[in-house]
Amino acid sequence: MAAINKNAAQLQATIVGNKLVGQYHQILISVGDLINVCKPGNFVAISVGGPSSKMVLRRAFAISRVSHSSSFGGTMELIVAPFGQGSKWLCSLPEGSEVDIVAPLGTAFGIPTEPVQALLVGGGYGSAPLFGLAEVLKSRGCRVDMLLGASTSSKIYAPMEGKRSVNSLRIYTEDGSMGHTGRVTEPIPELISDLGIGVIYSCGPMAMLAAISAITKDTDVVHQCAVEESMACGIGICMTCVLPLRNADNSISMVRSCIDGPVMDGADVMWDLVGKNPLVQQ
Amino acid sequence: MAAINKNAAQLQATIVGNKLVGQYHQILISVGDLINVCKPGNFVAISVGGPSSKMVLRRAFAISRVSHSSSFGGTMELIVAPFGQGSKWLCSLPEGSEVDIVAPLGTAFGIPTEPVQALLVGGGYGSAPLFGLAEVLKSRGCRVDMLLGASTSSKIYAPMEGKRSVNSLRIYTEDGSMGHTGRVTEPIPELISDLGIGVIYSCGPMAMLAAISAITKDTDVVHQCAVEESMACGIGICMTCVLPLRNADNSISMVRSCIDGPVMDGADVMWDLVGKNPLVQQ
Amino acid sequence: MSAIDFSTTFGNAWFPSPIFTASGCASSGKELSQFFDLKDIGAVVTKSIMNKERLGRPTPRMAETPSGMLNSIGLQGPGIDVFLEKDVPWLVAQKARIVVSIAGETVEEYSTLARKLRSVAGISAIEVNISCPNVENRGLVFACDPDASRRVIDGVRRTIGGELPIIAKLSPDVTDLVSIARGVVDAGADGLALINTVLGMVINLDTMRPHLGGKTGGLSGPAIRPIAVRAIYQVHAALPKVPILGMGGVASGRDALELIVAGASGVSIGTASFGNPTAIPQIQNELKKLLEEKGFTQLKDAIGYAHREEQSHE
Amino acid sequence: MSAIDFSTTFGNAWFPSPIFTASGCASSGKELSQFFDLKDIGAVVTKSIMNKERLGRPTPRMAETPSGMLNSIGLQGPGIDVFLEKDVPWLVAQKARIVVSIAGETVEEYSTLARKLRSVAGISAIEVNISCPNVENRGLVFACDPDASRRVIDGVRRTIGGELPIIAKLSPDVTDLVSIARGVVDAGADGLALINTVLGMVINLDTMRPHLGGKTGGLSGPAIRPIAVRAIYQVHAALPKVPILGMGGVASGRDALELIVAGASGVSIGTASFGNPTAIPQIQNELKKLLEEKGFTQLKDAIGYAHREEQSHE
Ligand SMILES: Cc1cc2nc3c(=O)[nH]c(=O)nc-3n(C[C@H](O)[C@H](O)[C@H](O)COP(=O)(O)OP(=O)(O)OC[C@H]3O[C@@H](n4cnc5c(N)ncnc54)[C@H](O)[C@@H]3O)c2cc1C
Ligand SMILES: Cc1cc2nc3c(=O)[nH]c(=O)nc-3n(C[C@H](O)[C@H](O)[C@H](O)COP(=O)(O)OP(=O)(O)OC[C@H]3O[C@@H](n4cnc5c(N)ncnc54)[C@H](O)[C@@H]3O)c2cc1C
Ligand SMILES: Cc1cc2nc3c(=O)[nH]c(=O)nc-3n(C[C@H](O)[C@H](O)[C@H](O)COP(=O)(O)O)c2cc1C
Ligand SMILES: Cc1cc2nc3c(=O)[nH]c(=O)nc-3n(C[C@H](O)[C@H](O)[C@H](O)COP(=O)(O)O)c2cc1C
Ligand code: FES
Ligand code: FES
Repeated sequence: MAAINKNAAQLQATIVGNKLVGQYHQILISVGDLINVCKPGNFVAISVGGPSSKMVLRRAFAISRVSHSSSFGGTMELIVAPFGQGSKWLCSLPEGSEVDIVAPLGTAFGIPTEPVQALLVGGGYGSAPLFGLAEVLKSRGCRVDMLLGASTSSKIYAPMEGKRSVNSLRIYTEDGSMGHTGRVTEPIPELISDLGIGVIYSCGPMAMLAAISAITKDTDVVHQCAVEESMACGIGICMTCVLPLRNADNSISMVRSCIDGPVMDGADVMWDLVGKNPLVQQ
Repeated sequence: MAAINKNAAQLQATIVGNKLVGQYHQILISVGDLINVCKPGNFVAISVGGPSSKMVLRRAFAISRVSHSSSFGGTMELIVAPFGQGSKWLCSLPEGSEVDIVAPLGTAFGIPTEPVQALLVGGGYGSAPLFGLAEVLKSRGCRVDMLLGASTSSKIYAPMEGKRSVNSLRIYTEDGSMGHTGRVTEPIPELISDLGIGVIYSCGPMAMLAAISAITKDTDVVHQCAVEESMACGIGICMTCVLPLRNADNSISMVRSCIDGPVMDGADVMWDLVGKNPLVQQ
Repeated sequence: MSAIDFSTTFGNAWFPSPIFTASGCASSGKELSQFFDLKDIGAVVTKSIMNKERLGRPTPRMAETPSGMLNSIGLQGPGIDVFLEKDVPWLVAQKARIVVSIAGETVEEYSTLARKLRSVAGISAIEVNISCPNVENRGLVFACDPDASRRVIDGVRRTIGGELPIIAKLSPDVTDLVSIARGVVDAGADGLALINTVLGMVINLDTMRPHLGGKTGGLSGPAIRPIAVRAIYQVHAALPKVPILGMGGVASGRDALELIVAGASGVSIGTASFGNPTAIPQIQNELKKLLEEKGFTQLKDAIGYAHREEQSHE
Repeated sequence: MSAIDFSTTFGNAWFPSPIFTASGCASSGKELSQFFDLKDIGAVVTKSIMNKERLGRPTPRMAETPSGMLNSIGLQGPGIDVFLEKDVPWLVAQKARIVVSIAGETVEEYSTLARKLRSVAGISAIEVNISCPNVENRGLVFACDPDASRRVIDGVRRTIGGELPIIAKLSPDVTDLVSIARGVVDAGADGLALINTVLGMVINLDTMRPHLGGKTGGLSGPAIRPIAVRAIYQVHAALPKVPILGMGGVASGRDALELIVAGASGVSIGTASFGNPTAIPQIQNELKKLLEEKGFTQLKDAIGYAHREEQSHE
């Protein structure tokens, strides 16, 4: 079992940017030196609703990327979908607002020690952490191809700058409003053989991750996926965010996706047991 | 029993001013034509905390005065003490914020049909509605003297404009930091006889109102007081805000201070029964 | 307005909408009628009335709590005779559906109240409040005792005859809600009202004593909604044929639908009206829209839906 | 830091501060130790442990609710042997005070757990969780049954001997909390933990089914604080000599003081740590300051103050 990210810290941070991109908000938070310990795949947990909020739990967001700007120092970028009351509150904050954050949390995408052919697959805002990851992979000499999918074009997040760090980018929408029509998982089997993919990095809805795991099953392709289970605490103390993992001896462990994840080996996750009673199948 | 103020309406209104005056916030709300039906003594009930608020109840504030400005149309002014979470939230709102209000609510100060000598006594922010009242009384030819009291100078609310509408104004602070040292109720017996006071209008802490009722007991001086009981609804449907009133037949009624008040005849209120079990003494 | 059949029934009583006021949160309707037309909602459930006039508990009678409030009104009211003389005729004139809530200190008082109501025209149903927590002695909360609650309902049923539907209002503050529900249904209740407030307390840290004049009070508002949903779900699972008037923290159409799919045939709105005098018509509109969006053509199909789904899946 | 005597006791166990973690809301302490030093708080109450490894209930295991949350973890854990081997020695090395929470499916399982704990060094007290709502069968919530709860405590008491204080954790979901409390105290509990979560449910309106994998869950957070204060007040009034570990929605020093003046000798912090990993030291500091501001020189004088005031006034 992993322990909580040893770099995690709690701080009051200032929002220095909040821009609408498609259906998402690109939110920039000034976090100072903390950027030096944030890795692609890590997430941040943010208090929502202000001092008289009825929302008692933090919301988790993938750290899309970190950078250093001359005016704000170290900043962290999030891609937030205004979904329910917490994310809508966050998206409504004007620049200059203070938020209480805990970051970086969770595991990071594993970076191969030698150059490999990497395929990055993002669903919806799940593409957010993939661009930062792509930069790192490129700097290590990997070839990086990217597939992004969503139900419709406004849910595709693909920033200009980001595109520069990938060798190819293909977009799939279910309604055909952008790129190819269909699911982002459809071309994967072909791409694996055509490009000689060694590792797939994925982030998006659980069904997408499960589908990719099914594709990579019985292949040599490594599948590192960033999962998204409801989290009450984000720091490993509540046991709400568990996923069933197969152990070496075939027994099941329910591991915390906030500290043993969000990035996990897709081959270990027992996707068909998610949301089922693990005892029943034991 | 009274019914709810027939002019009461619910509306989304814009805050057009928020200024610190001593320890209070002078808050100006644009309410349009509603000002025509607001009378001195009426109050407004405001939702607090925004859409994700854990505060489920409105907060009541005396309408300090209403006016018509060329830029904002009809406006209503409140004097708000940043006390707990609801009032602090209201005081923190920048100009331009929208608030959900219900107004005007409750009874108004009775205006004598003939000119009388009136004494207005305010405690803390209780002075707020008295300046508007003073203007009305002056316009009816009454002589208006005013006493304001508080624990300390920053809790005295006495705006410049307001002072013009009274014949005399005396201030009492318990710590002597402004005006006379002592309680605002101390000079009342002497003033009654010196000035030939016919009616006292009061607004402030319940203890102050009770003390004035004790002074006017067995005199011909009418005591109209604006009470302040905790209110859950402000519109007469919850029965939380009741005060014990003596009926003509000496029996007790528990009347709703939100619709039978806040302005009541001080002689009817059974001050020593407030907060006691009315049955015990029946 | 729309094509959806929004009507609901409790026993032989028919209501054009499932959204009612909650007893004690609308007085007798007059004040709310300034904000909307009472005939446009399902029914007005009046404040629980006792046989004699009652002054209630000392102030302070309320304390706001996180996403909720405590109240300790203690059933203040004018007594049934004044109520029948003044309030019922006024409500009838408004063309409102009327559910009269009654409360007593003894089994006999309930029967007396039922007798006075028996021949009153214009009443759709009686809600029997056997669960008010704001009484001096918790022993007086009939709904905490299976036997006492049965006897109250039995007495009311016998007195009132078979015509007027009886809805028994229960407390969630019990170990075994289902057995209490079963008992009152056996004794003649046509429906159940779930839930009354949850017993709570707030300490005032200035005085360092209980804040409420009555010390304890009843917790209401969104804070208790998960408790209400659970209670409704449990009881509907055990007694699927008994209509439930659900309540507890409903503040939106979404919340109302949650109670309905858990098993409620109607939904009373209490505390939400304190924070927003037009909450009831707003919730009613939101609910109607939601049902339509979800493809329902009649409200009845949504009642208890969470149970039906379950059966087909497991 | 300050002159105030902040210490508290449960039976023969002494704690330098009344602020503890709540069972199940701090795991075994390791994760929180990244945010503050565990030896600086009163005690770490560990997640309820069972005899064998347990995988718990299916996900989703939580739903946020107004000012609260539901959880249905279902006592996931590695089993007592792994726990004693890995977690206890680590906590001892941190110099933390340790309260071990145990849970069983049978009276015998509790005794087995007690036997395994008997000779373990470094444990200050045992919290016996007989009130977890996240079990398949509500009949298994021992604390809903006076007799079953007595038998569990009796078994633990006999096994463990007289040394280690036993704190019995009770559920508020009962008709008569005081009689259950009295029963477990008679059976040998040195203290009581009040309250466990309140049984609740949320329906997911997308799936139209109960949101939690386990259908029902336990409600915690500020929403339930008034219920916790009431439970503590009632039980302290009936059993003034029995120390109470209070919990339920405490998120500030002010809240902690409310539970203390109602009758709690210590206060566990649960859900607040999820929203704020440094909640516990913050609450501890706020409480200390508040007590000083109010002129207390020792915490003990504040315990149950709301009752003492009452006696002198009435
Ligand atoms: C590791 C991780 C990374 C995430 N990254 C992003 C991101 O980059 N961008 C983004 O927009 N969102 C992300 N989410 C989802 C985000 O945390 C919120 O859950 C989502 O914004 C909905 O919250 P809400 O307050 O708007 O909705 P509400 O309906 O108010 O949420 C109620 C509760 O349900 C939980 N919940 C609701 N939807 C989800 C979901 N999809 N996943 C997990 N929990 C959920 C919430 O956390 C909250 O506790 C991530 C979640 C996790 C666990
Ligand atoms: C008729 C009337 C007129 C009022 N006029 C003014 C005014 O002009 N200016 C002003 O600053 N305040 C006024 N108040 C008090 C005001 O309504 C708020 O109660 C006060 O601001 C505290 O609320 P809070 O949210 O800050 O405190 P919180 O502690 O959050 O309040 C919690 C609850 O207690 C109630 N409460 C707390 N203090 C009081 C109090 N003193 N009186 C009644 N209820 C209370 C609140 O309404 C709320 O329901 C008036 C109250 C009433 C009933
Ligand atoms: C101020 C107040 C007074 C109440 N009075 C009564 C009453 O007289 N009779 C009754 O059966 N329920 C009474 N209730 C309970 C409500 O009818 C309802 O069951 C409860 O408040 C939960 O619903 P809510 O959360 O929508 O308020 C009262 C509730 C409040 C808040
Ligand atoms: C996620 C979660 C897990 C819990 N697990 C346990 C447990 O294992 N044993 C136990 O006695 N109580 C457990 N509880 C209950 C808490 O210890 C506490 O009694 C309750 O949450 C009320 O306190 P709070 O409002 O501060 O959270 C759990 C609560 C939560 C929220
Ligand atoms: S979210 Fe609490 S353990 Fe993972
Ligand atoms: S505040 Fe509700 S009746 Fe007066």
